[in-house]
Amino acid sequence: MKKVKVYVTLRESVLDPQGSAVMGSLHKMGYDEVQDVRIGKYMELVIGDGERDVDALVDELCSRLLANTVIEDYRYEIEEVVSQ
Amino acid sequence: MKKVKVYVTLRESVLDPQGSAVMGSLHKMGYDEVQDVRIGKYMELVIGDGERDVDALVDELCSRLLANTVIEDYRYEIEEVVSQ
Amino acid sequence: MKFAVIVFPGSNCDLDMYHAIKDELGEEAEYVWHDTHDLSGYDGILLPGGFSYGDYLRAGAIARFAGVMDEVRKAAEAGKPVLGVCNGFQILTEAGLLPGMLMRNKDLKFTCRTVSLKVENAHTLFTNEYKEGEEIRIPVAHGEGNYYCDDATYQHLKDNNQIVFTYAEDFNGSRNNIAGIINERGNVLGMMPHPERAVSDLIGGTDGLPLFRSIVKQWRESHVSHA
Amino acid sequence: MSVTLEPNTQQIKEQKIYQQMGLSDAEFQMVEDILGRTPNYTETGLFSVMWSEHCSYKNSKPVLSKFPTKGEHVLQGPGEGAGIVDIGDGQAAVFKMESHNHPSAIEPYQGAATGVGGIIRDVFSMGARPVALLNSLRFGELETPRVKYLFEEVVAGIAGYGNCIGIPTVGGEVQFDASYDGNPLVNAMCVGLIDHKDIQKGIAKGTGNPVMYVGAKTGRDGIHGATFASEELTDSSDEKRPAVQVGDPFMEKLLLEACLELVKSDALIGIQDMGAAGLTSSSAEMASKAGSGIEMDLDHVPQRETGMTAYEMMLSESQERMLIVVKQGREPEIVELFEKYGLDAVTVGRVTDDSTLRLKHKGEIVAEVPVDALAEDAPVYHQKSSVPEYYREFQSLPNEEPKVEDHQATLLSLLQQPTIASKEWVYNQYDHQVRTSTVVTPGSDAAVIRVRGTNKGLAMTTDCNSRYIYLDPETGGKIAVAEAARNVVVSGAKPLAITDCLNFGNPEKPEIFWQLEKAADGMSAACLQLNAPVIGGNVSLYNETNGTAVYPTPTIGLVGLVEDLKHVTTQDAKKQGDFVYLVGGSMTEFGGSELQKMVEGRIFGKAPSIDLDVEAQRQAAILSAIQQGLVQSAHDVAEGGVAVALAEKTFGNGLGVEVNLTGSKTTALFSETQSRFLLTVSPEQAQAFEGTVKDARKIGEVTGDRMIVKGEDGAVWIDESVETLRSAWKGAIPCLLKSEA
Ligand SMILES: Nc1ncnc2c1ncn2[C@@H]1O[C@H](COP(=O)(O)OP(=O)(O)O)[C@@H](O)[C@H]1O
Ligand SMILES: [Mg+2]
Repeated sequence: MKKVKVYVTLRESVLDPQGSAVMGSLHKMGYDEVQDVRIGKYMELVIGDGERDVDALVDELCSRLLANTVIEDYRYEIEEVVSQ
Repeated sequence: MKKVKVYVTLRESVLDPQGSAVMGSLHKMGYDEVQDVRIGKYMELVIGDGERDVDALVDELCSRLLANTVIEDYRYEIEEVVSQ
Repeated sequence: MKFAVIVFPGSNCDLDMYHAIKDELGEEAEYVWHDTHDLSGYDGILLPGGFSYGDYLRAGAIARFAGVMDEVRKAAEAGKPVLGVCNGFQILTEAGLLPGMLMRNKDLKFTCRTVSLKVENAHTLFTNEYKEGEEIRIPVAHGEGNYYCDDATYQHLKDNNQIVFTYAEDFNGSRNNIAGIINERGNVLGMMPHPERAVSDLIGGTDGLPLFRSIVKQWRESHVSHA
Repeated sequence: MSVTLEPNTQQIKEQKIYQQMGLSDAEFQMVEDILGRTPNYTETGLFSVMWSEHCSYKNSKPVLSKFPTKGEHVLQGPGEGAGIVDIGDGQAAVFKMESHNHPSAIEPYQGAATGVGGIIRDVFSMGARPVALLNSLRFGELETPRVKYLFEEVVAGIAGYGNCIGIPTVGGEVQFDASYDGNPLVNAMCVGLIDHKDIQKGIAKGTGNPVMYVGAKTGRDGIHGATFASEELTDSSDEKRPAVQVGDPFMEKLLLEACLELVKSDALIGIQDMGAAGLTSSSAEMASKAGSGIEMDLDHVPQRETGMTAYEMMLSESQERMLIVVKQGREPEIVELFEKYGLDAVTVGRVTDDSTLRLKHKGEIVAEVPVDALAEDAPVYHQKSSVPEYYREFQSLPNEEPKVEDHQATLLSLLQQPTIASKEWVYNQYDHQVRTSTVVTPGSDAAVIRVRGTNKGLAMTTDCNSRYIYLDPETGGKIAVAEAARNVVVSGAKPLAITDCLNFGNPEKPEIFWQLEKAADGMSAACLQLNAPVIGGNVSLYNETNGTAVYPTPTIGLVGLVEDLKHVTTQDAKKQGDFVYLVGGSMTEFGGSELQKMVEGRIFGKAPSIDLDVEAQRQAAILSAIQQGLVQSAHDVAEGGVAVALAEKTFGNGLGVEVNLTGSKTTALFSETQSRFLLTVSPEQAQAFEGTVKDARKIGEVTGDRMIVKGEDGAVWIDESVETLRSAWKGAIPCLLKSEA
């Protein structure tokens, strides 16, 4: 069994309205040190052992569904889960 | 200057409709190996050097604004940015 | 003319589309469930608004994998008119049938109101009952209607006259105020505003009627000439 | 896996663990008497939620029994998920309002969203198709970051749920007052349509019939939510709070469609939503209503989390679930029906004939209690009532005008008071047109939905001016109902019935109980006089923060019938040259008025008076004039008086008015005397109109683009462009939200 962590972020060239809004609020609250905020998604998947190569599988999941590559980039980490 | 990565995830007992819908669709697409999906947020902040302890600052940002601790947990990593 | 109104789990403007076609246009319409594997009996395909699969993850992202989507693709390839409104537009971009993508509105809020649109291209099978440059009033209701595409795609859309509707005023952040685009072949239209909400004086005005009339007229003409 | 060690019966009793669950010593004693033994942990839990105020109405029953609940149109009064009124042609309107105040105070987005989800389930569990949503909201003054946050998130939550499920949110109200600072009110209302033949009940009949669980899986969310809703909020509420429920409108959309398909099946016997107290209340109530019992094996309950105990499963308030009873042997087709929507339908138990709720878990019987004891036999408390000192004092004060120097500037300021200002910022976030039936969208008095396939419509509104109720609960209660009826009448509809949400403070305080009692008296009187019985509602008590109660707020939701869509009338002036009429004279009545609050910074004195005979007679006359086609636009006079109402008539179409008023300037412009209306009528119909609405007085005309008001002597009181007034009114709320605290 594997635990997979997927990070989906907006491409750098794409404006991030959510990030800007959060930065705006932080400034209003007086946190002027904050110079940039970008908001993306963080997903945790549990994947059972199967025949397919996990790396290839996760890459496929990401590019097909989890991220929209028109505006998003993704990366992931795969961890082995040691069953108790 | 610091780069801060914040991970906001739903508390374990809280329903994650997004995660369930994504898992349902992955199963329909034939990815039966996927046993669980939880969806959270991933944020990248750039924080300028100031007087305050960054660790304490980030913790405050998270609990005050970035995460809703009624239903979410957060954790973060702080990296020093080496200016070019 | 017989339309298929595709119903995904979570579609909620299917009823509006259906009644617009049946009651106001007097044409045939049927609801078609998302797992249907045959659309050959329909002359036009309508992807209605709503929140397919809750719009979880990204609007339209999950719906594009529904069983019926292969059929929608086939219909598009066969040259049948395919209209995606709101969530339907989002599904069409996720499915790659139209370029670009719809992001959250720039103010991050859902917005429901009637806006002015400019008809940029009145020479499509969806718009030939409008005048080019005409301003029409059509309701919008969306949280993710902020159209994005990169520069090259935009240039391409422009060069090919694929931008069909623009907003008279920016309210959601869409690139160059784009409200609706068509594919290169000219038979797949995606738009965020809801023409099916503007087909009766009792509800939202009638500025959406010419769009549906255009489709039907075009279809009649091509079918009469073949007959 | 976490293992929770539950206290045994002895510990429950000796350590008074039942107290933490909300049962008093006396109540625990009653439970022991009923059972003839000490209840175990699970059983104690069942009693504690079912006997909470939220489920049992133990403090409010004596008050609720005063409401008139019968009428010629009423098909279903209080007692089921929602009330039902006949609208002719074999069709009926189904509606109910419910509060989600405490959850919203703690997690405003999800609290509001799940409030909407809950009320929708109440309506479709009757077999009805939900067609419209409304909401009534109260917040503290829109000044602090906390209040702004609550306001923004509550609105987003309502929008998030309603928009996604595809039911238009067509109306509601928002008011701001310091009394709601720590305890906002979030009341949601849902209106549905049904054919008489499809009306369902929440009953578990027929021994041996299977009890099925449909919808979302059960998690540990909201355990003890009903008890939580029946306590005051304190600073430590954050720690006590139950796991907050997260709404899943997509799941509910599927459940809704599946259930509406189900009600067409003759296999269905009873259906009830799992709202407050989840599986406990739905099972106990369905059995109790049918005079039967239910036995459930909790091992079969679909679970989202591992290791859940019987106690947790029974008390969970996970959303988007329903309990149904079907005919024996028909389970497979039910399973198939739900499968089509990707939903679980699982047999979890069966109907018995021993009037007992019996629960099994892991092969053991974990609870065995009489269903009536849970559903019917909660103690009823007749709380002490006493007249508050403030009331005596206010009643002794004379009616006086607040001091106003510049009336035009005052009008501009009034239009920017958040309670009066345009609520576009709110309702633009709601999809109010989906289902393409919204004939009158938010922004006029009542919303109107057409009934597809007929020429009829439903007009609907929510109203409650809690300042009047605070000053004088009985009069204020009358006004709340009368105002709701006015809004429906000016829209061209005949009031059918009301639902209500009684939001009050702690009823164990005699002065709060007095408010509750008197408000109910006032409401009842108005309901009788205006022929609008109460067909359902909800009680939310303990709305206090650190000992201070909110203003007494019995929100009224009223639905009326538009007999012919031709009658639909909006508030906006339509055409230059039309005559403007005022119905009703102005008295010096400023107690609780917007002007008083703005000028004095507080409210005091007497609430405006109301004569229900006059009210009824005027409403009837105006409705008749509208139905005869004699009225171009109609609007009631409410907060801010005639000046504000006149301004509001100009905003929609940008047309101006020029009128002459009589009497003292401040009173004529801003007094909040009741039972008044402003109408416009085309000159050709003036005579016929005056013949119908006898006490209408022509005060001027619809004009170009200015609002001009003059006194008897011709002195100009107000002369301002509609555009200036409108932009002040429109911009106020967005501006307050943007401004730094
Ligand atoms: N304020 C009220 N006015 C009239 N009826 C009420 C009021 N409060 C509750 N009721 C009625 O009491 C019955 C039980 O209410 P409740 O337990 O809130 O139903 P639900 O289980 O749907 O929440 C309902 O039919 C409701 O309409
Ligand atoms: Mg009104």
